[in-house]
Amino acid sequence: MAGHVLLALLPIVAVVALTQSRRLSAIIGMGLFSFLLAAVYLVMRAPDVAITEATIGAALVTAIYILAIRRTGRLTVVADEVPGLLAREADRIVGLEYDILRGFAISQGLDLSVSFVPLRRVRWLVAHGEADIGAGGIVPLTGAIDPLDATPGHLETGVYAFDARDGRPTSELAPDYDGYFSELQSKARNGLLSSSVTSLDLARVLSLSRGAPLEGLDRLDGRHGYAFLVSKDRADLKRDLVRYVESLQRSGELDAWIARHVR
Amino acid sequence: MATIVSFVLLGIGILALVLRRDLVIKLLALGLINASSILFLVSIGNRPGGRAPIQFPGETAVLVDPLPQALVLSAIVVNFAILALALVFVMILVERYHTTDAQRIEQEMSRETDEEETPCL
Amino acid sequence: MPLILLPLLRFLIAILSITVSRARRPLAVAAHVADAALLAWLAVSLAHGTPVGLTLGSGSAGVGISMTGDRIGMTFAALAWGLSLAVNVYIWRDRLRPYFFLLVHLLVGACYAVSFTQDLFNAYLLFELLTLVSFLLVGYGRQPRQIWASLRYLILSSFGMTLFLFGVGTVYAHCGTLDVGALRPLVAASAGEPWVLLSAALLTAGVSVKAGVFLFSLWLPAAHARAMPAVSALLSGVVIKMGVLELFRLADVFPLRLPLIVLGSITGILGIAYAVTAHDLKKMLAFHTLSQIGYVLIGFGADTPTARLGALAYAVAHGLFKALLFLSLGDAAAHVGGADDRTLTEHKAGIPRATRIALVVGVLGIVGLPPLAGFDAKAILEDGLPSLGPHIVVWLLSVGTVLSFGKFVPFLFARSSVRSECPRASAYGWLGGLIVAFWPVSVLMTSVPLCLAALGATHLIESFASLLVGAGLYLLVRRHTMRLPQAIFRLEESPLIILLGFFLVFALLLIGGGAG
Amino acid sequence: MSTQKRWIVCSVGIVAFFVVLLSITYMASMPDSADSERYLSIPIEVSGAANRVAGIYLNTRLFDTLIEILVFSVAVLGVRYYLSHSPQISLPSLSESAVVRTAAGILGPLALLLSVYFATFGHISPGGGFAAGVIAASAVLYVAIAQGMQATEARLSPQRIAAAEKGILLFLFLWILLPLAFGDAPLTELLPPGTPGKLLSAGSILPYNLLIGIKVFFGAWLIIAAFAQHRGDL
Repeated sequence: MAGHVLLALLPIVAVVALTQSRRLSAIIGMGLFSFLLAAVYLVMRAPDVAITEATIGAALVTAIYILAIRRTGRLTVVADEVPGLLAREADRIVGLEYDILRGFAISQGLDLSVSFVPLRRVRWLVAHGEADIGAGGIVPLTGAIDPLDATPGHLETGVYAFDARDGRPTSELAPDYDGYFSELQSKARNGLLSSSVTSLDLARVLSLSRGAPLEGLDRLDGRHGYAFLVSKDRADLKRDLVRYVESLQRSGELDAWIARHVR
Repeated sequence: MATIVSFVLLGIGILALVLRRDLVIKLLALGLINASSILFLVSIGNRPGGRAPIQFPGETAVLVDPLPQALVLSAIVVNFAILALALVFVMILVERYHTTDAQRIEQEMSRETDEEETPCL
Repeated sequence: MPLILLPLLRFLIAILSITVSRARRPLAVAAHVADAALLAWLAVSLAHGTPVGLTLGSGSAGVGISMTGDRIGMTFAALAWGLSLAVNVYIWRDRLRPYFFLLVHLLVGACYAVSFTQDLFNAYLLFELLTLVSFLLVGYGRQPRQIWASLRYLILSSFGMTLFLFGVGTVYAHCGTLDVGALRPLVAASAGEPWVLLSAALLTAGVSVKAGVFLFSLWLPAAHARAMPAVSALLSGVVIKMGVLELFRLADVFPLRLPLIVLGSITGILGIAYAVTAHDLKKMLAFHTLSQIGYVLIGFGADTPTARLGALAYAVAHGLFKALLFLSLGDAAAHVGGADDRTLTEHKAGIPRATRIALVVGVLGIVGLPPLAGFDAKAILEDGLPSLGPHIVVWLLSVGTVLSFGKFVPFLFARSSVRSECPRASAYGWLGGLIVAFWPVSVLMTSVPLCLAALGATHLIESFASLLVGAGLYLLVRRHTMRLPQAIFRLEESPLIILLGFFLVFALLLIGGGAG
Repeated sequence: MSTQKRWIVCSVGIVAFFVVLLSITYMASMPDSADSERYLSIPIEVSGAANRVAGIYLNTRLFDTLIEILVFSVAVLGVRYYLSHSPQISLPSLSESAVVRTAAGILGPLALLLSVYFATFGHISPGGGFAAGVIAASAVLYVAIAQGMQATEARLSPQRIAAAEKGILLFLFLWILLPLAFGDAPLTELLPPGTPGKLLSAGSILPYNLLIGIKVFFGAWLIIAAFAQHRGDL
């Protein structure tokens, strides 16, 4: 009798679980379904199957689903990979900006997640609210970051410009390179830099395997610095981030990190 | 009874797989489809009045058929393996497209056709 | 004994190749030498007429898992060996993770095991292993398209395998055994009963998802086209054939004649239609794989010994030239920067010479130029076809093949100074040599009189006729582009199409059961 | 909108027809269960396992189990390989609530005990190595909730565990090939069956259960750790 009731419950629970619009509810519903199924197996005198279903189907599967979808309280960072600032090394992420962002996330009680994407997608994702912060060698030149907002900057740098057509330096500024940093690196190695890039900033070039020819390029006037991109609607986030970086500067910790990662 | 329920569960699973657009829910539906086949196999071995297939020397009670149960143990593990890997692949897709909607992913992909695809070898 | 040693040794090599990853090359050599020895052992005992069988574990026959070495299994295992050799040579110098080699060895080991196992549930598990490994191999490059193609593959094939498992359950509930050999008399005794129809339809539908049958395997074109060349070659060459092999085994037990012929015709015609209209040549090759599975199914469904042997030979021949084409096309695309016909033609000087020769041999083999592999196997197959209908379909497919491979012609002939890497060229040499010298190989697979009959005048004339007609059609239509509906390949529709295919098989079984 | 409705109706129709077809054909010829006596007709003394499921799973159909373990290992490696490129997350702890932590701290050791029981008595009572391994892994997950992921990972470093997991797999394969040395086919049982019901009985089933238990424990923990480290963006 109990067996029949349990059996009849199975389709009902399955339908309810799979019609949920929230993923978490659906996952928990299917976890419940698995437990019911384990009970059915027990009633059907299959104890081994019941144990396996309960441990794998109900517990392990639900656990990995929940780990996979957990999104609450996280800081999403999208970045182009730039060695020294934010890059993968073996299976870890290292760099100055990573240290800053991790410290910021911990101070705010958030999980930090970093995705590496090409530069133009960094801008797009931050502008469309798909990510909280853009990072990885962002230099906010006037007009270059238009729909977005940027922090004042945490590492000073110089910006060089050159014209692709005749290879001669020019003070005119063209849009930044918008592919992957790694492609840039391989182009520099093959001497194809000037044919594909019209303006570059210093540290990007410096971190390009050291051999890239830079003679004869013009350094742009004015002070430039690496900064983080945030959406214009996220004034609170920007305020908190700026405050955190300022506190790092005051305590001298930022200089220590810069010394460790960049110089 | 259990057999029919397993068929119904299979149907529910297929419907959810076809009609729900969220990839995570699709994977849950796939889990249901797999579970339905396991319920079916267990129900085959079941027989009225049979006891769980644990027998000590000298006992002669009627037992349920142990073979489907042994088969099912392997099937459960295989299904788990498939699910874990599928979930990882969904996570990779989401990293790129920032959505779990299967149709939106397919649209984005056809929009990107002009983008260069470097062969791996 | 070699039956179980073949897969187990490969699995062991696979595990060793991740534990001692430095030794991957010696391990690969050892694996192929050992496998060759075991296959030779098996072939010798088969030639002596000793039945090669084995029951694993301490169960008695019909209870434990039994393996049998017969001509079919032996042939497919040898095919797996040959392609594994080619692929391992091809990637000899490539920098890949140890993980990749683990997957390749596991794939081959699982293929060996599928070739010999007689147990339905064991086959189910092996298919799941194959699914998982090929899923991971397709997605190895981690490009979003690869990931999406392989995810679709995983979901659909897991769904198909569930149907298969339902079939296994039904069979077990009625017969109390999972052994194909023991099932044959039991099923024959209750022919026409509902449960036979049900289990036959479920098992056939389930395996068809893996076997590259059109309604069922709609994941295939994307997965095979997106994977790396070495992976595509293995998938199209062997993994699909394992599904076909299981269909062959099922056809021994269940009355699958009519379903095989109908599914084969549908697969062949639709596959060739999509192949003709595809411009991404890797995708074209993948669609063409579908059409070739059509041949094999028609041949096996015809149910005469000659046609069956022809189907077997054709499966092997297709494995050889499709692997060669995937490998060389992938290589060419890597040199040129794209796999569509326009890019390849524009930059044809950039294709290395050995690659181009390999492409020529592959194309000539596939369009059936006498006496290369395609011609020979097709001729044996056609000799066994009893009725006119399948004959016409097979001939149409040949014309369609010529038509779709016309797209290769513009970039095949050019002067180029680019040299191929040595491993690549050796892999082409091995496969190309087998294709050119296929006639003696087919004698081993079939028999001397059959192979002599295959060289008859009618076949030669027919072959040249299809070449001419195909070439003429190609010249007529090459300026036109046509697009067939692509929506059926989406993840949403595919499960339903699989169900429709299941209904079709069920109906055909009903009709076939009534007539026979 | 109407195309979508038509699509829904169409798929519901097809699936409903499928389910009805399946049910009708299946009911049209119900099997009589007497056919499946084959496996029960083997006396338990052959494998020596009182738990007949374990007897089939780890003796008669050991090859199936072997493939299943391969599948699981491939999955573990695959999850680690594909997630290693994904964004990493630095997580201070899995749960902040003190109640959850305390409860997890108590549940952990209990689950560990259960898993040892399942692995050791798998041939006599329900359980078995696979369930034992998964339970052990979830026990460690409880510990991770109680003490923090970093502390747990420091003790159970994924690199070392992955190496140990491969080692066990290798050992299992060599063990299975061992009968070759005695001229038997691989997968042949080498140890005596003993008296069914005793702890030391059922030949190799007990060692298999223990080995599989440890292997699955490592594997399942590696999967959980990988997912915890690279939580998705779903």
